Amino acid sequence: MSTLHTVNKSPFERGSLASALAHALPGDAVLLIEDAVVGVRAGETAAAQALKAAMPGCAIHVLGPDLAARGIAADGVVDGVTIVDYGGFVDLAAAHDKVQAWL
Amino acid sequence: MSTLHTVNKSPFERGSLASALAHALPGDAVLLIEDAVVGVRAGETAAAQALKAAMPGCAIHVLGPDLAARGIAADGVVDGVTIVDYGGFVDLAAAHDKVQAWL
Amino acid sequence: MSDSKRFLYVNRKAPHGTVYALESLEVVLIGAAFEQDVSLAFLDDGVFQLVKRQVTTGIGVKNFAPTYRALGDYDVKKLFVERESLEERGLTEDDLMEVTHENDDEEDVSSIEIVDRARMAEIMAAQDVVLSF
Amino acid sequence: MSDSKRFLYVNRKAPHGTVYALESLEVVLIGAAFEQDVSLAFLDDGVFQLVKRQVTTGIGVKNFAPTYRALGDYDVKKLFVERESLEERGLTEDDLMEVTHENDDEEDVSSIEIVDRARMAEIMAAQDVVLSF
Amino acid sequence: MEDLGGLVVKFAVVVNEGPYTHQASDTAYQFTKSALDKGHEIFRVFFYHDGVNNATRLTVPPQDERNVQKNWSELAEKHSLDMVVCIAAAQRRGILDADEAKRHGKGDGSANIAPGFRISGLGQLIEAGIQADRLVVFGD
Amino acid sequence: MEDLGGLVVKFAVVVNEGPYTHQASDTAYQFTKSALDKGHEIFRVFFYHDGVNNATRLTVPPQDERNVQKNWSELAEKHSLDMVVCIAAAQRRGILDADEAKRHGKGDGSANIAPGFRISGLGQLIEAGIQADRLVVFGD
Repeated sequence: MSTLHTVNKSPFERGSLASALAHALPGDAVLLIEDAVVGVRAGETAAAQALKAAMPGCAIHVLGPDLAARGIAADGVVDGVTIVDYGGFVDLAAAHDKVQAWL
Repeated sequence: MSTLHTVNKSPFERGSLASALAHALPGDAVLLIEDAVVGVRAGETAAAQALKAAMPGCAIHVLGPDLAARGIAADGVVDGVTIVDYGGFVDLAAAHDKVQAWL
Repeated sequence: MSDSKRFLYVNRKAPHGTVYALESLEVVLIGAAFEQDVSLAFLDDGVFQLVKRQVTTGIGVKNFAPTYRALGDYDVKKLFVERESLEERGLTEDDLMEVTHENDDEEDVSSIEIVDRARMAEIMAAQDVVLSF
Repeated sequence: MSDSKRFLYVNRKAPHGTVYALESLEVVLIGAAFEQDVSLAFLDDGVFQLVKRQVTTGIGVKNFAPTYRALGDYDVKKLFVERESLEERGLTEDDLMEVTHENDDEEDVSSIEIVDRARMAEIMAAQDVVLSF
Repeated sequence: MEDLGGLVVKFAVVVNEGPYTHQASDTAYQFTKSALDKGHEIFRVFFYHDGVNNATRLTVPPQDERNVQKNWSELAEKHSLDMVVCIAAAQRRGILDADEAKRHGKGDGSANIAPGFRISGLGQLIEAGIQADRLVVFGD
Repeated sequence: MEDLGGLVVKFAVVVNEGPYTHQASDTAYQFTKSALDKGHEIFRVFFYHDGVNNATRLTVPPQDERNVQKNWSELAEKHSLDMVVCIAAAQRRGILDADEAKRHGKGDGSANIAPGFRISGLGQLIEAGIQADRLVVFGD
């Protein structure tokens, strides 16, 4: 049983990304959408470090249209993070046994 | 020119209390309302420590009706924090030159 | 597919400042009639929902906290509370209200189980449907 | 009381995930007609509002970011951005869009001033009216 | 009413969130009521963002819950409060008075604004900031 | 439409926030549209909390902005979507159909529910969780 965790809040202002990462199990995936995408910008931020630390066990995805809306270039995201479109979001939801939203 | 800063979000989930305290000047006051009141519970929490560190320069108040709604007893708040009712909120707003909400 | 599923209601928000806790509870009560396997998770600020002695007359809003205590009557018996979330907020089990249900021997037993974060992650992983509010 | 006051608009939220940034900007534009002393503060996640190359076609919502660049035409000339907020988010001044206005010598000069947290606190303290969204 | 010793403050109140979902409207109501009880003046209550949703006459909350819209309407009636709903925010969210309903062809009886509220522009918010001694914002 | 090789998934979508203020409704719409484009099934879209506000026919957004309610109504029309508005949440927030408007004496023409939406109980949410292969929640 694997889970797709969705996070939609900025990790600089809210605890939801940290909480999602702390509860994701190996084989799970995390998808950052809406304001959460500001956390995947490459750099020495707390959010980038948290994502890097999580990635050995957990795949990290980010919604491309939300990235573009926040002015983040596709080549400006943390290494290893996969960019998906809405269709990719649907595929991820279909590929995991359930979806858990961290609102 | 002194300011009454209002904070209405839990400091365990949001950055607004930390940001308000970081921008309050000596002589200012901070009033915690709504969900922010969970931060004034006495104990070894990060929120309690932040409030204690701020208090030499800045008066900290909390809205009593919101405390009661969250099951926090009047004698269970961080030392030095003053409990006010809605009338006290009005008095604080009147006593300072302006009110700044940290939403 | 079987018609019986494991439902988890995830509560991560403080009560009263927003309506999510109240309206989530309304879903739990309605959902109880569907005879699924129901669990409630309280973590992060959601642990404040179970703090005892909530008195809301001063803020002029309805106090729904007593409804948690009635969950046993609806056959909702599994309330998991995360230990780390409690500790970070300076809370202990003693700060939480009593929520009980009758076991097979007609004894009142607590519906609240304090679990650590690793166990909470396992509980979440074992569900079929997760409703977050 | 004088009819001229110092107005500060405080922006602490990221754009697009919520409407606050857009609707705040609408207040600033309307407010410009009242000839008060107007400043905008961008701190915490509010600094993301000024990041350049925002393209919103993919999410199907209107892109209001170009409106910031028009603020100079409305005589809104003071945009204060907090340095610590930028740094914590891995941003530098180069990541921000250009917002300019014409100075008395008819030269285009930047309306954006990066200030440290202590200076931001002083700017806030000096206002008569603070509108937070 | 308390004796203020002549210290009457003119407040403006801004409500940025709708009823029930956030406590902001309730807190703003309690603040406004207390200020009036203390003999202060409320220059205006301005409803912006989702705050415009406080002005719908169509809510039917459960019997044992407070009625947020009614609380505001009754307070306005009692104290002749000026309660202004931002027109731009209201159009996005579907709050209309009779004129607006007609102008946008929404059909007879569609107007859903409650008693005591009026729809006007954002200039009323700026004016409140200029005219009032203190502006207090309630939101999320 | 993509070839799914027979792998059609039955989704249920939950929308917990209203239009414009939060992006949740927009994201849910894009997700639902993409799922349908890929040949998946949408068992139901359930609107809860402030999500019920997506169902008002009275919004008049600016010409250059998307119309969130219309987006949903048109998607429902095209794909025969079942879009359910929670009655308890709708009563708190003033979303009514003709029956509800009449029952609560709100006057002729007061019904403000938009085409494609129907008002029903929370049981419809639980049923969606039971019947769908995946339930996806969008909110704040």
